[in-house]
Amino acid sequence: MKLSVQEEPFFPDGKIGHFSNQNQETGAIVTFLGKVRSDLENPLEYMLIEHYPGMTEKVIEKIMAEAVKRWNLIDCLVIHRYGKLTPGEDIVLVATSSKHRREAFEAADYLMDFLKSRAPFWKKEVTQSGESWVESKEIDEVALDRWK
Amino acid sequence: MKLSVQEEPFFPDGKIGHFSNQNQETGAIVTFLGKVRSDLENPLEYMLIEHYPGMTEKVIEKIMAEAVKRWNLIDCLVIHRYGKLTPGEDIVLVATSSKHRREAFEAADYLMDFLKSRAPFWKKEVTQSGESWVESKEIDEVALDRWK
Amino acid sequence: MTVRVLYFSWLRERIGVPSESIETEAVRVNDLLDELRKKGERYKLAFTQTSSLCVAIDQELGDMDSDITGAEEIAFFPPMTGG
Amino acid sequence: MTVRVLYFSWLRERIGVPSESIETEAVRVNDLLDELRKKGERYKLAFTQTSSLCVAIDQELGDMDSDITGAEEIAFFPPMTGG
Repeated sequence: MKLSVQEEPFFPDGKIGHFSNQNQETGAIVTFLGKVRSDLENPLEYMLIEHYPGMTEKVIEKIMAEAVKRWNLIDCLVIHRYGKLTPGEDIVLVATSSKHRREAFEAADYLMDFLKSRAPFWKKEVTQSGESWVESKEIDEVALDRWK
Repeated sequence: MKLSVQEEPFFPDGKIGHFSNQNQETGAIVTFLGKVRSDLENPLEYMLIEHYPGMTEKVIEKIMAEAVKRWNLIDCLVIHRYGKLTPGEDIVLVATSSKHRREAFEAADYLMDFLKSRAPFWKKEVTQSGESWVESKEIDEVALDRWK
Repeated sequence: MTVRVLYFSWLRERIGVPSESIETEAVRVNDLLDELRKKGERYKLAFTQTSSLCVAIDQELGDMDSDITGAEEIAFFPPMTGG
Repeated sequence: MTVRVLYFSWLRERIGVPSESIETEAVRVNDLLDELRKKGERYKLAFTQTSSLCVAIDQELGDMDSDITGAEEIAFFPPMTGG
């Protein structure tokens, strides 16, 4: 289990490979990569991600431990960036490994749902027309109900 | 959209990166990597994957086109090997990209379910105690019902 | 008509060949199966149980009732186990 | 007691500081909020609407009724938008 909350860019390539070579019981590896998007109508200049140092790590470690236990994962990885990010940059990488595919899929999905709504990160978008804090979505809160 | 049915090994590292740099509208990339597992009790020597050249490509292309349409994917990739594979080797890589995470997750999940039960591949496992064809699982057939 | 018949996985092993040309007047897959069973013990054994037998007609999945008139390639195989 | 109070996102911007030390006798989060509102217009405005306000007590999520007795660090922030 590995967590990194970092300002500097990470390189998703190599992360799967690392996971890949860990354990002969691993049959399934799922990764999720979240990136900074830009809209054609209102192009994004950059995004600022603020977080709560200390609490961020604690919350994510708890979410990861819960996922490992619930889906009997062989391993899991979370990398989440903060600071200034431009369109096309990677924000978050989640990877899960398990014996069979269902577990790895569900656990990655679960980790993303909780990272979205329970880890203390806040995104601000800066465009030519101004800056605004990203609002939380009802849909993200509803997504959490799937895991009850 | 890219499909490769191949005997030679592939290298999952680099595949995410490739996907990653395609399109500024991409917000989510999900990958699934399936690997040859070995059981501690009855260690696998190797696996033989047979397929139906021609039909395999046709079926997978159809499944991919269906996924792209249904989830409005930005891109998708399938690599599936056949031939002799030893424990730890990669069998299949699926990658999907979309604006938001739900679509990429569901499409990857869908692609794997259909690859498991609708693409003409057959696996034979060879262990010290003999060889046997992998039997299809009821659970894989049930999984398909999720997408109706 | 002449069709190319293909066998995969344990069906291929039981029958002993990966494919063969068959002269047939069968209209449905089931008719072709009946003809194949008459070719000998190996065929009879391979096609004893057809509840989980899969068939593809010209590389499209079908079933035992599918019409094979004009088909060029019929493949028989057990349920697929890819991924 | 003295608690460290932290603000994030637009709460931080509206209040104008990321954190401060507050001398308080508040028992619940709501009591602390009432005290903060009295500190001035910026606080009052920031805490007008508390229906979607989030709070963490010593880095654990709580709610407006949570007991803060003995807490060292109280953080206020809008709903999280990570991932």
